[in-house]
Amino acid sequence: MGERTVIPFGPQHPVLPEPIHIDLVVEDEHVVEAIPSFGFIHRGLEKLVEKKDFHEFTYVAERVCGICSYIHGMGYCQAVETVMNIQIPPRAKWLRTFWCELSRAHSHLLWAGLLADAFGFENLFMQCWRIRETVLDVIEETTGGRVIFGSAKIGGVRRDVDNDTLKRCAVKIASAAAEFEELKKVFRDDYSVKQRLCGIGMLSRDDAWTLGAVGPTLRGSGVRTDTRLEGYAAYNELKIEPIVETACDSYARCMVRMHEVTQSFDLIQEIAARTPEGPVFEKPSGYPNGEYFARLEQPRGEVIYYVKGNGTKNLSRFRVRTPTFANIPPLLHMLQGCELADVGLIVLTIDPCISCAER
Amino acid sequence: MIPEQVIHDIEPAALRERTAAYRRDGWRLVQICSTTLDVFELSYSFTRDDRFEHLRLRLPLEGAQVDSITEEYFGAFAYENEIHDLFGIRFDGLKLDYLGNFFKTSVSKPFATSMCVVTGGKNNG
Amino acid sequence: MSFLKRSPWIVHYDGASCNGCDIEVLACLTPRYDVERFGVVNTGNPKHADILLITGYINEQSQPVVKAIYEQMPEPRVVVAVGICATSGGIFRECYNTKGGVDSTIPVDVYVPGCAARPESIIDGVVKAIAVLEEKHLAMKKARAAS
Amino acid sequence: MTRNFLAGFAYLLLAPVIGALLAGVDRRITARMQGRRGPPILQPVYDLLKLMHKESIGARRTGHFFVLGHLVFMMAAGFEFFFGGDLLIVIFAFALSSIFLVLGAYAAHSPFSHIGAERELLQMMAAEPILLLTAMGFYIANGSFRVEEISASPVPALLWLPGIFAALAFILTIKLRKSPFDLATSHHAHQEIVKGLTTEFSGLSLAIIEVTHWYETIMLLGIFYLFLAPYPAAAVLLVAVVYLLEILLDNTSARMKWQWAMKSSWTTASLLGAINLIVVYYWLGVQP
Repeated sequence: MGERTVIPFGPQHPVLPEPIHIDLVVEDEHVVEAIPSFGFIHRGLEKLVEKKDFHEFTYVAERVCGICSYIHGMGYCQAVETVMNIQIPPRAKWLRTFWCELSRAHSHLLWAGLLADAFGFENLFMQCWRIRETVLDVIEETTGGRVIFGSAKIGGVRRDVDNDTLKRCAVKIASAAAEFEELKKVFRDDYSVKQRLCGIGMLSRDDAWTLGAVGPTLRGSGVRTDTRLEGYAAYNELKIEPIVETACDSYARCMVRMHEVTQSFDLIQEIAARTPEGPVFEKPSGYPNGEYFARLEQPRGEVIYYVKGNGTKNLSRFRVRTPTFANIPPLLHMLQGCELADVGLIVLTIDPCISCAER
Repeated sequence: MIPEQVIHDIEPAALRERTAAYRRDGWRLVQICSTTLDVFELSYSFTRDDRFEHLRLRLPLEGAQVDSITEEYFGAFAYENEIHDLFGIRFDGLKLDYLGNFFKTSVSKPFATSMCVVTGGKNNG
Repeated sequence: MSFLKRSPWIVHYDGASCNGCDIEVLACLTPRYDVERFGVVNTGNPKHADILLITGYINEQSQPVVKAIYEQMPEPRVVVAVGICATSGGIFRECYNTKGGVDSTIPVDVYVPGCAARPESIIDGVVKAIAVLEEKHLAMKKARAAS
Repeated sequence: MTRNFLAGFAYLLLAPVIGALLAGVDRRITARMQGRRGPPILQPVYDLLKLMHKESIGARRTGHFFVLGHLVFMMAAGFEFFFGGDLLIVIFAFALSSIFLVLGAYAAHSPFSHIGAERELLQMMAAEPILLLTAMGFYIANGSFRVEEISASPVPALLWLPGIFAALAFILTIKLRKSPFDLATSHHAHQEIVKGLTTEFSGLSLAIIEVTHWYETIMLLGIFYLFLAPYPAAAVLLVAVVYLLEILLDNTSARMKWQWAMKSSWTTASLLGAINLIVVYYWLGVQP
């Protein structure tokens, strides 16, 4: 013992289903250095704007990532709409918000399951994913897809959801929310869970801010921020209070996401009750000319869509800066000096979506 | 409400200084974005409270080179390495340099040319 | 009759997918779909696996990884390409970094369509893979008897 | 004597069968706790038969030798136990068997199996004191290390050794590789070192490790039986309850780190085991 060994983490690894590779320089079980390498999943889809027209590209944007897929599609649409100066109908705005919150709930539940799996609590993993299935049912009922909705469209949404369906969905979500409260107690109070999360992967408020952390990672370090406060879609008519934890550790980040699921469930109920009547789509005319940075809040944090049009059917640039990409420098900071047993866990606390990050 | 987006056009030489000022005032680096037109257009975005601002600078397509801001914002290394690999722009003083191995692509510098540039772009799509 | 068909262990690799199919592969393990009913275990270790599930297409950097995983698997082994990207490159076919579907790198036995492939079709694909596994086992047996 | 041999051979023949069934029931109950249907009860048998058909790759010749040693010494330990032999020999053979597995893991060139091996050694260090305390406890209570004589005693050992019983139940979790102690290798590979100890074994070697694990489980449960040996029905019930509690614990806790595993098992050993031992020693010393 005492000698240094290099332990490969990924790209094929049971804890993290996604291909990221980290070389961990380990002394006993202490991580001295963590060197990540990327590119296993780089597709170069931003370049596709040159081949697909800007309407068609919505479907490519949705496939930036299969977990927060809807928000990618919608964010792209929102950016193009701003460039083209399109006002989408109010009902479309509310429906978009509805699906955004469903995405958040399903993504966080998925994450919670993976985290539980990473610290060897298999039962908890199963329970998280069981509740998630109810959320997926609602998504399937309203869009037809389970993970990729295909509902975003420039100028509105692809299909309307009638009010009866919305009400029925609200009931389903209410039952999922009740089950989730039980689950949340385990994450909050269980001795073994707290042993594995408290004090692990510290990221101070200053480090989080200057290294550019976003989303629950930043909020778990005590910064009050949430892009939803900017009031895109129907968020300007909803009351949103960012969930902030100040402990700066993995437990704090976990609790931020736990409370956000509750918040999302509440918002879904409210949206189902308040969605106004009206059309859901307005046909856009012309081609985008101009540029815009759209900022949205994904389950993983703030995401930026940059769109630059030149008045033709193809955009000249589409860029997405995903939350995982912004969270990589803070992650490296957290991995330094941690225990080998905590590596998988710490990587998961930023809720990595490598597919997003590498596009 | 959605904040207005202010874009400051600057000279490449002024980048470090302007970035340092943002850092001093407690802004967060949101992203670095590069676009290929008839020049490379780099946008550095910063945010604080409900404000959202960008620094915009232009570099020639041939031998593009600019100062790294990893001294001010260490997290910028990810963006800078990515732009280096995809666009071929060199960053001087990069604190964590992957030396072109951040993304291994089958085409080198895939974004360095744009097929959609109206002037002089070759459209083979 | 061999016991391969009662105990197919899988290993899952995300070639370069958008994650959509990956989370559906994981969803197969969870209470609603519960593939353990059929003896399927997600081993996470290629050396213990019989079936390799690959999602997403292959790019420059993931090609050697996919090859390595395939080579680590003991015979008989079966490859299932999950999702349209894995079968042909799908929506990313035209991207500059795409090498094509999984069959551009290793032989594929079963193709599962869908974007994202639904858990039902993934389970269906695994069941088909079990039949192929059985065939390969018999062929191996025959070859051993012949030599 | 013939009876002893019969019992020993019965163990060699039946332990893998009962162990496999127990593992099947375990997987079924675990699935039910997780809201799933779970595999057929005979699933572990199917897995084993399949593994025997698979190609063995990766592990080197020395690896196979060590795995064989692992099995043989485990069988020897179990045989000695059911034969009614010396409890100390049982524990030594048992430890030797585990050492063989660790050596096998070290023989492979993989950082995962090396770290798994290191963790297995740490877990042995955590578990071994309690096993020795158990043997000493039985000796103090019955005046003999021989299983035969302990089981023939009219007073159940549980009466004298409740603390040791609890401590032994604690380390059973380590030996069964269940949460919170599935550090070195676990039944479902979702940990940072993949399958740890067993990462590099495949095919027949893995099958042998699996069978050895069943032998191990049955022998350990045999020790629990010994605590209530005068009342066979109650003893079987006790063993069942202990095993069910293990499954419950596995499903209600996270995997801990090795530091915690060491600290908690040594604390348990000293608190429950040693105090129990001291009390019984003086108690029996006063009125033998």
